[in-house]
Amino acid sequence: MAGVLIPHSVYLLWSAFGVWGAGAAGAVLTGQKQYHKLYSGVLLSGCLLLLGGLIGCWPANTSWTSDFVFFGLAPLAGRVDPLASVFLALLAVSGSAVALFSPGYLAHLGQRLHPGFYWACLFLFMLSMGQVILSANAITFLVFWEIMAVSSVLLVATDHARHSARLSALIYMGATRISTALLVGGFLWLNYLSGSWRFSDWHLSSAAALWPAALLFLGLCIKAGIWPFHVWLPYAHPEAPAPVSALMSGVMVKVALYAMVRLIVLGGSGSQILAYAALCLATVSAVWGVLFALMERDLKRLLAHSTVENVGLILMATALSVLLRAAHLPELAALSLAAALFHALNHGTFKSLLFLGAGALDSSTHTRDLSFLGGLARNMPWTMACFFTGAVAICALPPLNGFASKWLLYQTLFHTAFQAATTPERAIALGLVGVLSLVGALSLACFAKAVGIAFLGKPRSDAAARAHEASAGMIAAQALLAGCCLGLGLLVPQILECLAPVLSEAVAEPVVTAGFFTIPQLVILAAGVALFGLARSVVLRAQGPSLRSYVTWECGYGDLPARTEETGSSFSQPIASIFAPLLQYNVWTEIKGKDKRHFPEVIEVKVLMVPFLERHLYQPAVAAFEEMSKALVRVQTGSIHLYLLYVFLTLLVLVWVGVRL
Amino acid sequence: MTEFFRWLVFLMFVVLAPPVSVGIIRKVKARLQNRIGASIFQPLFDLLKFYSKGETVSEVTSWIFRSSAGINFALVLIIALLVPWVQFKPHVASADIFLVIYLFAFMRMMTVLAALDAGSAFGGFGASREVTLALLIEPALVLCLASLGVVSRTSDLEQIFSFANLALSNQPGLWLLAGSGLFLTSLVELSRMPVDDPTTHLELTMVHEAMILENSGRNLLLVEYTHALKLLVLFGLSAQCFLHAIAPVWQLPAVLISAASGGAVLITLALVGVQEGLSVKLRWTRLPEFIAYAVTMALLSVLVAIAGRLGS
Amino acid sequence: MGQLLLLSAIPLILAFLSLAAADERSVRRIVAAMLWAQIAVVGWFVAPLLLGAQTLLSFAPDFCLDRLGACFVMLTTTVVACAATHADTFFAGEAEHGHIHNPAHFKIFYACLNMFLLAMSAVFICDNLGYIWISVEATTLFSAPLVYFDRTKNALEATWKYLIICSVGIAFALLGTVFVFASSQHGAIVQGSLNITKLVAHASELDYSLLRLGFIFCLLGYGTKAGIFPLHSWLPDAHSEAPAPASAMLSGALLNCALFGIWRVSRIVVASHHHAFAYEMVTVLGTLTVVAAAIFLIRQHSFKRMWAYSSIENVGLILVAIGIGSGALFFLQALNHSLAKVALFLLSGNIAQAAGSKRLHDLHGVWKASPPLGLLLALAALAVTGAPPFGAFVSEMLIFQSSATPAHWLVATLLVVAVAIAFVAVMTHVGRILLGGAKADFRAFKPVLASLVPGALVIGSLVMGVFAHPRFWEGL
Amino acid sequence: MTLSIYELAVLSASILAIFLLGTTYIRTNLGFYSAQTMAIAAATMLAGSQREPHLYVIALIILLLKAVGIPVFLIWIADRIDAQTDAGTYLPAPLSMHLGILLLGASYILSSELPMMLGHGQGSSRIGATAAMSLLFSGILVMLTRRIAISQIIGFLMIENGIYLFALTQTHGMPMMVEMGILLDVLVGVMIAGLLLFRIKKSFEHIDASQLTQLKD
Repeated sequence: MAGVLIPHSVYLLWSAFGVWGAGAAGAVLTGQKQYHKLYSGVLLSGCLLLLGGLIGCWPANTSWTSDFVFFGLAPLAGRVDPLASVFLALLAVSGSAVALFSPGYLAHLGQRLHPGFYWACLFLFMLSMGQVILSANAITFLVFWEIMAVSSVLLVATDHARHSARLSALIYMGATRISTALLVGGFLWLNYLSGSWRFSDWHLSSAAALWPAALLFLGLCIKAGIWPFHVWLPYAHPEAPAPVSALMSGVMVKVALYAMVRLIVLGGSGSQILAYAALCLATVSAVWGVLFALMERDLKRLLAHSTVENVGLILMATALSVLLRAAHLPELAALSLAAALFHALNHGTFKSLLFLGAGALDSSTHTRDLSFLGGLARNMPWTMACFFTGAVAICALPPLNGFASKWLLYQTLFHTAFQAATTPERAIALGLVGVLSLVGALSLACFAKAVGIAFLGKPRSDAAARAHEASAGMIAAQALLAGCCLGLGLLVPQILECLAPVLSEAVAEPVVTAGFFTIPQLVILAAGVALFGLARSVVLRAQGPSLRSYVTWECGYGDLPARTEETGSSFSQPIASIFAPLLQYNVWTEIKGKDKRHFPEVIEVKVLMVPFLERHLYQPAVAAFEEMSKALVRVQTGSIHLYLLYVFLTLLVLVWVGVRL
Repeated sequence: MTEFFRWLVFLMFVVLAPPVSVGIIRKVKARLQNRIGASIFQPLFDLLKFYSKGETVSEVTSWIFRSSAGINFALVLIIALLVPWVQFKPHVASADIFLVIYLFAFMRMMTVLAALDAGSAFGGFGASREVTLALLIEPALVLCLASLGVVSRTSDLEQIFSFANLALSNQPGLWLLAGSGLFLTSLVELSRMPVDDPTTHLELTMVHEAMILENSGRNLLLVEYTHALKLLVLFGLSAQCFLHAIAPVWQLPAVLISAASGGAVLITLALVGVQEGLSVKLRWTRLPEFIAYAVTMALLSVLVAIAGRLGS
Repeated sequence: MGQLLLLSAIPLILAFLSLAAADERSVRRIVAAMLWAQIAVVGWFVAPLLLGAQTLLSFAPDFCLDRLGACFVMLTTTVVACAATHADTFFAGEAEHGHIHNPAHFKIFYACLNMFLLAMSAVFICDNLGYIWISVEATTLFSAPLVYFDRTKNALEATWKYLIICSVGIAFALLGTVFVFASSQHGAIVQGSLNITKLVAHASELDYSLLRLGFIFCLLGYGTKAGIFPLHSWLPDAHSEAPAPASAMLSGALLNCALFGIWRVSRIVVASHHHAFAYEMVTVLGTLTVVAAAIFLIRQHSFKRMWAYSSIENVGLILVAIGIGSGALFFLQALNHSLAKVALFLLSGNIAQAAGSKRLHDLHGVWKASPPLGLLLALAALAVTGAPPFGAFVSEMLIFQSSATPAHWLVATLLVVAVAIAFVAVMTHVGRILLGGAKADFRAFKPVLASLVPGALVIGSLVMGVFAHPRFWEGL
Repeated sequence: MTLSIYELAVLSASILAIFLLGTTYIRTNLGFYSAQTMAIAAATMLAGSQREPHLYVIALIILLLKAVGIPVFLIWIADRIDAQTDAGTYLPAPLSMHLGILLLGASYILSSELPMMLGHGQGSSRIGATAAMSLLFSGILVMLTRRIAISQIIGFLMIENGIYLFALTQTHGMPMMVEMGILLDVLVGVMIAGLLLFRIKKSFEHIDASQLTQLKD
C-alpha cells in the first residue's frame, strides 16, 4: 500500500471482502454438502463488517492502490467516498437480508440446487459488486464488472434443469457481454483522450468526450435495463432464486446507475443531446415497464418489469440533474441528483423486500403464477404484512421512503417548470409531472393487483390453500427490509445530509440540503395512527352490536367457488384494452360445441400479447448474425482443391496489394 | 380568540357538513325531478342508524378489510386538515400538492384492497374499474393543481389558494380552467352521475358502490362518512377555484371571504345536484371520452400556466 | 555447439526409446516424466535471459536465443509436457472405453511427439531464416502422424489436407526466404546471408523491392501454417480429428512457431525503416481473421472444431499484436491463449471420451454429471474468451489500447465487437454443454486425475491475469 | 538472342514442366518430372563452374535423389495402388498445357519487374527468372486441376523445383546447410505422403482427393 496512512476502518472494508472471498473458496470445496446456515452466517458477517467499515470511514475520502495485484494496464485501486458508501450501504443491507432469508429458502430448493456452486457464485457476486462500486480505475471496474456479470449468469442458471432458466441465463449473458463491449469501447476512447485509466483524470466536459460518453451511456443502459435494451431483464431476474433476484434487481441494477452517476454526472458531462436522449429513454422505460408489469401473470416477472420502471425514474432524475447543471440552476441540479440517489437507495430496499416476499410465496406454494395463488393472507400473515409494506413503499404512498424520493423528483420537475429559462423546457418539465403521475397511478394499479390477487380473497388452488408460513429467518429478513423502508421514510433530512458532499461535488458548489424535504412524514404518520386509533376505539368497540362472520355476499347463490373470483388478467383487462395498440394486446376466444350460438359447450379465452420489441428488433438481429455465419460457413466446403485455390488467390491479392501499398 | 373560534367553526363544519352536503345534492336532484326528496339531514340519520346496526364480516377477509375503513377515515381527516377547501380552515401544516395527491392514492389503495379482500366478483371488478379510472384522471388532477402552483411559484396549496397570492390575482381564465378541470376530475373520483349512478342497485354497472358491498354496520358508517368528507373536500377545492375567478371577491375583508367560500361550496354542491338530475350514466367503454374532457381542461390550464407568463 | 546437444538430448533419447521400447504404458509415464526434466534443463539454460542478466545467448553460428525466443521455448516445452502428462490418463481412459489402439501406433505417436518438440524448439533457437524454414517444415512433417493417430477415415482426410496445404503454403515461405536472401546480395553483404542478426544490422542497404516481396511470401507461407483467415481451412479439420493431447499441442504450441516466423521476418523489414506496408498488411489480416473466426463461432456443431475456430481468433489477435510491433504483446497473447486452449482441449478430450460423441447436439448436463469437470470447463472457456480475471483479458486489453488510435480506430472497433461476438457464441455453446439434465450414458471416470493438468493451467492463466505487472514483460 | 547453355538448361526445365501438364498418365508425368529435375541438375552443374564449388555436390544430390529416387519411389507406389491415370481433371489436359504456355509468356513479362542480378556472368537473369516463375505456375496448375492424390504430390514437387530454380538464378547460391535441409524436408514429406497414399487406398478404395470432403462445417 502506498505510504499514505490508511484509516483503520478501511481494513474493516477489506476484511468484509476477505470474508466473502474465503466463503467462495470454502463453498467450492464443500461441494454438494448443504451448509446453508454456515454460509449465510459468513455472508451476514461480511455484510456487517462492510457496514461497520462504511460507518467508520464515513466522511473521509480515502483511496488505496494495491502493489502486487496488477491487471496489466492498471493496478487494483479503490476509493471510498460518500457516493460509493451510499451504494455499499445498500449492498450491505440487502446482503444481510438475503443472508437471513437464504437458509429457509434454499432448503425448499433441495436437490435442484448445487449448494457449493450456488454459494461460491453468490459470494463472488457480492464481492464483485462491492469492488465495482469501490473501483478507482477503469481496469479494476471492468474486471469486477465482468466477474459480476458471469457470477450472476451462473446464479440465474442455478435451477438449470428447467429449460426456461437455461434460456434466460444465455440471453442475459449475451446482453451483459454486449454492454461490456460498449463499456470497453468507451473506456478505450476516454483513455486515448486522457492518457490514463484513473476515473479521477477523466473529464467528460470537453466536446470531444461526447461520443465516448454516449458509448458508456449505452453500455450502462443495457445493464440497467432501460427501455429498448430491457428485454433481457424480465427473463433473467425471475428465473434466479429469490435471494439472487432480490440482489440483482435491488443492487446490481443500481451498480449500473452508480457507474452512470460516477462517470457521466461527476465526470462533468455537459452535453445536452445525451441528457435529452437519456430523458426520453427514461420516460419511455418508466411507462413501458409499469404497463407490462400490469399485464404479467408471473409475480416475479411483474416485479422485474417494475424494476424497469423504477430504473427509468432514476435515470430521469439523473438526466435532469445534468440538464439543470448545464442550464446553470445548481440548486435544482443538486435536488434532482439527490432524488436519483435516494430513489436508487429506496428501490434497492423495497424491491429486494418484494422479491424476498415472492420467494417466500414460491417456497410455500411452489408456484409464482398469480392465477393459482390467492387467500395467502390467512396462513402467511407475516409475509403478507411485509409484502404489503413493500407494495405501499413502491407505490410511493406517504409515510414510507418511496414517497420521499418520488416527491423529490416531483419537486425538481415542478421547480424547473417555473425556473427554467426557455418555454419548451418548462413545458417538458410540467409534461413530465403529468407522465410521472400517470406512472404513479399505473404502479398503484399494478401492486394493488399483486397484493390483492396473491394474498387476499379465496385461495385459487389447493397448493395456495395449504400454504404454510415462511420460516422465522425468512420473516426476519423481510421484516428487516420493511423496517428499513419505514426508517428511510422517516429519516429523509438526515439521509439528504449524508448525500450533501456528493451533490456539492456534482454541482461544483456547496449544497445545503436542509430545505430539500419539507414534508413532516413523522407528524403525518403520528396523526394517522392517532386518528386510526380513535376510529377503532370509538366506533368499532368490541362489545358493540353483534359481529357475525358469514359467507361473502353473492346475490343469494350460496358460497361461490374461487373460480368466480377476480383473477390477475381480468383485473388488468380494462387498462389493457385502453393501451391495446401499445401492448399488442388481443384476447382470443374460441367457442366449441355443436350449436355454437345457442349451446356453447366449451369457451376458451386466451390473452395473446406479441412481444413487440423482441419480434421486430432482437429476433431479426440474431437471425442476421446466424445468416451471416451460415453464408461464411459455405467457405468450408471440404474440397482440398478449393482450399488450395484460396491459398493462391490470397497470394495474388497480397502481392498486388503489397506492391501497391 | 378568533383562532379558537375559527377552529371551533371548522371542526363543527367538518363533523356535520359531509352528510349534510350529500343530503343537499339529493334534495336538489329530487326537486328537479318534481319530488320533495328526503330532508338534507337524512344521510346524517343514516350514519347514526349504521352506528347501532349489527355488522357482518365475510370469513374470507383478512385484517385489511377490517382496518381499511379506519385508515381511510384517518387519511381523509388529514387531507381535510391540510387542503384549503374553505377559507376559514386554520393552518395545520404545509399542504404540498403531491403529498395530497398521494394521500388520495393511499386511500384508493386501501379501498381497492378491501374490495379484493372479500373475494367476491363484484368487489374484484369494482376495484379494477376504480383503478382504471384513477389511472386516467390522476394526471388531470395533478396538472390542474400544478399549473396553479407554477404560476404562483409555490407547491403549497394554502399559499396558492390564499387571497394574498398576488401572482394569481389577475388570472381568472386560469382559475376557471383549473376549477372546471378539478370539478370534472372530482366527478370521476367520487364516481358521481356521468361515471357511476350512486343510487343504482345493479352491481354490474357499479364502480364505487361495488367496492363497499361487503361493508356493513359501523364499518359502513366510517366508509360513508369518509366518502362524504372526500366529496366535500374535492368539490370545496373546485368551489374555491371558481370563487378566485371572481375579481371583486379579492377586495372583500377576511370574514366575508370565508363566508363567501362556504357559500361557494354550497352552490357547487347544488350544481352537482342539478348536473345529476340532468345527465345519464355513461357506458363503461365510453367513459375514457368523458375523462378526455377533464384531461383537456388540465392541459389547457397547463398551456395557460406556461404561456401565461409570456403575457404578463 | 555443446548447448545445442544439451537442449536436444532428452527429446532425441525419448524418441528412440519410444520406438524401441515394448510396453507402451511405461513409455507413456517415462516420456511424461522426462519432459518435465526437459523443462528444467531448458529453464536452467534460459534463466540468465529471463532474469534479465543477458539479452542475447548465441551458442553456435546461426543459432542464438533472445529473451522472446527464450520465453517461447519455455512455453512450448511446458505445453508439450502438459499434453504428454495428460495423454497418459487420456489413453488409459481410451482403453477403458473400448478404443483399443495397437502398440505400434503408440510407438509412432510418442516418437513423433518428441521430434515435434525438438522441431518446435529449433524454430525459436535458429538465427538463420533458412533453418527456421526447415524447422517449421519439420514441425509439419512430425505433427502429421500425430493428427493421424486415430487411424479413422476422417483423421486420414484431415491429415492429407493438413500435409498438402501446409507444405504448399510453406513452400511459398521458402520462396520468400529466397527473395530475402536475394535482396541481401544486392546490399553490402557481398555473398548475401540468411543470418537474421546480420540482415537486421545491414537492413537499410537491402534491396527494398525484393525484401518487400520476400516479406509478403513469408507472411503467406507462415500464415497458412498459422491459420490466417483465407488460408485457415485445414486447421479446424486437423485440430478436431487429432486426439486431445495432439490437438492441444497443435493449438497451444505449433501456431506460435508459425507466427514466430512472421515475427522474425517482420524484424528485418522494420530494421529497413520501410515497414509501414508490412504493419498495415499484418494488422488488416489479423483483424479480418478475428472477425471471420467470430462469425464462424456462431454456428458450430462439433465441440473441438469450436475450439479450433477460437484458436484462429486468437491467431488473428496475435497478428494484430505483431502488426503493432510489440514483442511483449505478441508473447503475452500467445502465452495466455496457449494456457487456456491446452486446458480446453484436454478437458474436451475427457468430455468427448465420457460422453462418447464430439457433436455439440449430444452433449448436455456435464455440470450435473461431474461438477469438477464442469467447473474447469467453464473457467477454461472464460479464460480463452478473454473474461477479466484471466490472463487473456490483460493481453486483449493491451492490444485494444495500442490499436485504439485515430489511425486504427476501425481496427479497434472491429476487434472489440468480434471478441464480444466470439465470447457470446462460445459461452452459449458451453452453456448448452454444461447446463441441463445429465446424459444417461455419461460414463463416470476418475475426475481428479483427469482434471489435474487442466486445473493447473487454468490457475496459471488466473495468476497471469491477476498479477500481470508490466515489469515482467518490459524487456521483451 | 543467343542463349547460353545454362539458360538453355533452365528453359528446357520449364518446357518439360509444360509438357507434363499435357498428359494424365502417372508414369509419363513422373518421367517428365525426372527429366525436368535432370535439366535443373545440369543447370546447377553449369552454375557451379562459375560460382561456389559446393554447387557441384548439390547438383549430384539433386540428380540422385530428386531426379531418380523420388520418381522410382512414386512409380513403385503407383503400381502398388494401381493408379494408372488421373481420374479426370477440372481442366482438360491440352487446355491446361496451352494455359501453361500462356503463363510462360506472362512470367517473361513479370520477370522484368524483379531487379537485375548484379554482375552475373551467365547472361541476363531474366531467362532464369522466367523459367522459375513458369515452373512455379505449372506446379500450381497441376495441384489445382488434377484430382488424384499422387498428382498433388507431383504438383508439390514441381513447385519445389520452381523455388529451387529461383534460388539458383536469382542468387549466387544458397548456403549448403540450408539446401541440404530443404532437400531432406522434401524427401521426408514425399515419403510420408506416399505412406498416406497407401492408407487412403486401403480405407477409401480410391485415391481421388476431390471426394475427400467429409470434414466440412
